[in-house]
Amino acid sequence: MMEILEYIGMALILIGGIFLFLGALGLVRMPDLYTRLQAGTKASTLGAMSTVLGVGLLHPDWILKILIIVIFIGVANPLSSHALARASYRKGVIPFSKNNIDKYKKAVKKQIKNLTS
Amino acid sequence: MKNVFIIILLVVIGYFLANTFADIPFGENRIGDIESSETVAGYYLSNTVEKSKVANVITAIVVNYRGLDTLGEVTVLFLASTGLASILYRRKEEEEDVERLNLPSSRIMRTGVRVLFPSIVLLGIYVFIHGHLTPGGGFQGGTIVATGFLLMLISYKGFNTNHNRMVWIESLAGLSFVGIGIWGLLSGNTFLENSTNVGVLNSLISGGLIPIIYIVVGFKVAVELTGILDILLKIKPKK
Amino acid sequence: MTIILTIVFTLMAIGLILSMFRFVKGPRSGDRAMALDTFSIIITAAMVLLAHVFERYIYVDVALIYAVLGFVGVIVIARYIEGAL
Amino acid sequence: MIFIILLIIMAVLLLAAAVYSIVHRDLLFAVMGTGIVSVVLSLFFYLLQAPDVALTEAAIGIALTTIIFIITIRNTTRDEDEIIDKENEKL
Amino acid sequence: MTNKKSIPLLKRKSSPGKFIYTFLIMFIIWLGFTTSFEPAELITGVFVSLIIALFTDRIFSCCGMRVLMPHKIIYFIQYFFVFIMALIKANFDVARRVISPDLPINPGIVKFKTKLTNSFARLVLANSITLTPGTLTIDAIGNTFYVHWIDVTSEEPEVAYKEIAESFEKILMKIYED
Amino acid sequence: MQEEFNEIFIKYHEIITIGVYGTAIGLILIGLYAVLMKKNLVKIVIGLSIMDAGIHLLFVGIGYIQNGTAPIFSPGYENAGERMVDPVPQALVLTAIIIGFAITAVALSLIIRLYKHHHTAKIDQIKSLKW
Repeated sequence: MMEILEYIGMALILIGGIFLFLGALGLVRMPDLYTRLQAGTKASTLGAMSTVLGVGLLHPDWILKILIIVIFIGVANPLSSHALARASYRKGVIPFSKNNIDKYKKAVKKQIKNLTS
Repeated sequence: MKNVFIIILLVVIGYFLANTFADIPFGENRIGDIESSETVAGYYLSNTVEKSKVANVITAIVVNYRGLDTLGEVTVLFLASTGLASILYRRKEEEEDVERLNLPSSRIMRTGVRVLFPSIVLLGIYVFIHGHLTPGGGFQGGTIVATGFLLMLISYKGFNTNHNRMVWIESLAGLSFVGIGIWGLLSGNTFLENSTNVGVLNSLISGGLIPIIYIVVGFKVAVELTGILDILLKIKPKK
Repeated sequence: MTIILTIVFTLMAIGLILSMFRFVKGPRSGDRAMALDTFSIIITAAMVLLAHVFERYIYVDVALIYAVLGFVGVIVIARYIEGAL
Repeated sequence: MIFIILLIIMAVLLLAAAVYSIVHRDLLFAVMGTGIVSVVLSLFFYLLQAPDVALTEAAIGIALTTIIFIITIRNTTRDEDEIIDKENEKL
Repeated sequence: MTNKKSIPLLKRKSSPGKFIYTFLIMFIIWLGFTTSFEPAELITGVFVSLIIALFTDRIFSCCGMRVLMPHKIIYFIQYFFVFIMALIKANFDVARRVISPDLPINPGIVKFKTKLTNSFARLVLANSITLTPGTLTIDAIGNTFYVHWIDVTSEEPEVAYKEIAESFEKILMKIYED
Repeated sequence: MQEEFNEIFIKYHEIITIGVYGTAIGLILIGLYAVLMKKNLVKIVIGLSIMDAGIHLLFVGIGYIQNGTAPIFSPGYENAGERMVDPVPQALVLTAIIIGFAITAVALSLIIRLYKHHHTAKIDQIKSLKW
């Protein structure tokens, strides 16, 4: 039983490492800020969660604290990338788009108008 | 000319630093056998467990053996916060139109911060209550609590810290810190010496006065840092 | 087992270097803040893994602090970019 | 092997981030550079078996130092040479 | 109903349900931190959680105890599985996009309207959207979500809603809006 | 894992020594360079904090012991006192980090005050400092 858990844990750690690496690679390869945010957030969140959970499976008596870490990562990381995306858009970072699909521009203009008036 | 001079200076300093540290081999055991060691570290490592029943030796050093230093450290923090307040002093009439934030944050972020804030404060309290068992202690825990308050302060316009309550907590914490220290003096020991010896190693109730001192320090640091942040966030550049 | 750990740490190290590359190059402050975020999350994972390597439970506390506080710095920077502070 | 890999990478990253934060003209980026120095330094302390110090560095370096620096550059100028450059402010 | 303004933070009402809910969650988190069941730790945990719940219950909790009803917990578990599946799918998606040499992306920002009114449910939805395939929540103004989509298939709000949010929202409606 | 670690430590001892001490000394020199050369006050404070970081690293590096573990007698490590690293430098650095933060805060508030008065944060333009 313990050995099976150990193998699963090691597999999770390996997957986590690969996804952390892929997140960083996405950070470098993607063309603009928003796509970078996407790749970075998703891959690094799952990578960190999976690594941490893998360690939790290797040491079953650590599992409670490990779960707390996983939950915190899952709540906090998307939040920071959301804040970053919103702030950058409002400061005029134009998203890269092949077909010019941008429904957000109008809403921002309207909101800024409301705030200044 | 100045450039050349400074670079020569840097090279000289670097050379002498490297020369000095080349003589200290990295990773060498300089303590030796801790029971018979002549170093301070040997004394601390061999005596902490029996004398004060504290698992974390660094906590024992910071709060117990070098307690007077910690008093100085707390004083420095206190002086920093008062100094900052007096440097950035503004008159009462200027205070009227002060708003901390120019723009509201998004509703998602406000909700997220609202959900995370109690857990961050709980984490800070955990860190300073368990200062004698795990890494961390009063200073770190207080910093974490202050970070939680920082998160609220930068995302909510309506969130205000209660100044009177903060002053009260700070004075009470400072007084009890000094009081515990003087109690050590009165009972015939040195300042802040751990005169009680209760509990079992590695349980929550152990280490005598050390956890209590760290809790007090934690409250004091949290309040001081929150005060610093509050003052700093309220200043506005002149347009 | 050791070989897997070595592979994972190598991957993490390459990840750190790639995000440092993005940090140095990133044309806008948003990219740099994102690199900082990736840094802190990779380091959280590395810390938990090192706690396993050193076999000490108490080391997990540091990773816990990083998981909780790592995003505060990024949010502060985001609020500054927005012009809200 | 793990020790060596992490140590060399961290040494390079620390020095690179420090040089970056000294050299770059935009003070916001310099402050983010100190943030990276603090994050990597914390892992360094962790590797040198000093979890207490690592925790302190993490708690202080990651948010509090960043915000006091950011408040300062908001109240002074963001450009090191104080040449107000509209394009630069926008980034 | 639609453009309901959020209530200012300090004017929220505190209630026994909210208090107990906050206390329970805080106590569970405390147990996670300590991972020990010694009496001293438990008593300290109860004490600390009580104090925190006393000060923050109106900030922390949205709807009190009714989220913790048994049938809602079953929905939570269902949501968890849906979410984990989406997360894993998202990551293989990202991996495919990152590794393939010609970067198959067609990004754009779309919008859709959500039926959720509870702000906590919206937070959960926004975070889930950020972590699922190819989408990133940029903003939520009123009840409209603005989502950056890495591979836009349609600009229509209804289609976007169906593809991005529907599977999550169905369960969240059952948990928070009944 | 421990034996392998020892082998590597002895084999690559010079690289590790240069890695730790060299990084620390490098950080100190970079910080010092900024303090001496830069005109902007904020940059000077950044240089000070980097110098701080280098000194902390140097201290903790001196205290490290090969094959050591943290000086905490947690469950399972009650009798591991023989192979614990030196706790004294760590306690010193812990104090130094907090004090460094306080110093940075006060220095930055002074800079804000100076900027309000002189409308510049460059030392060569603050004329009233000369006499």
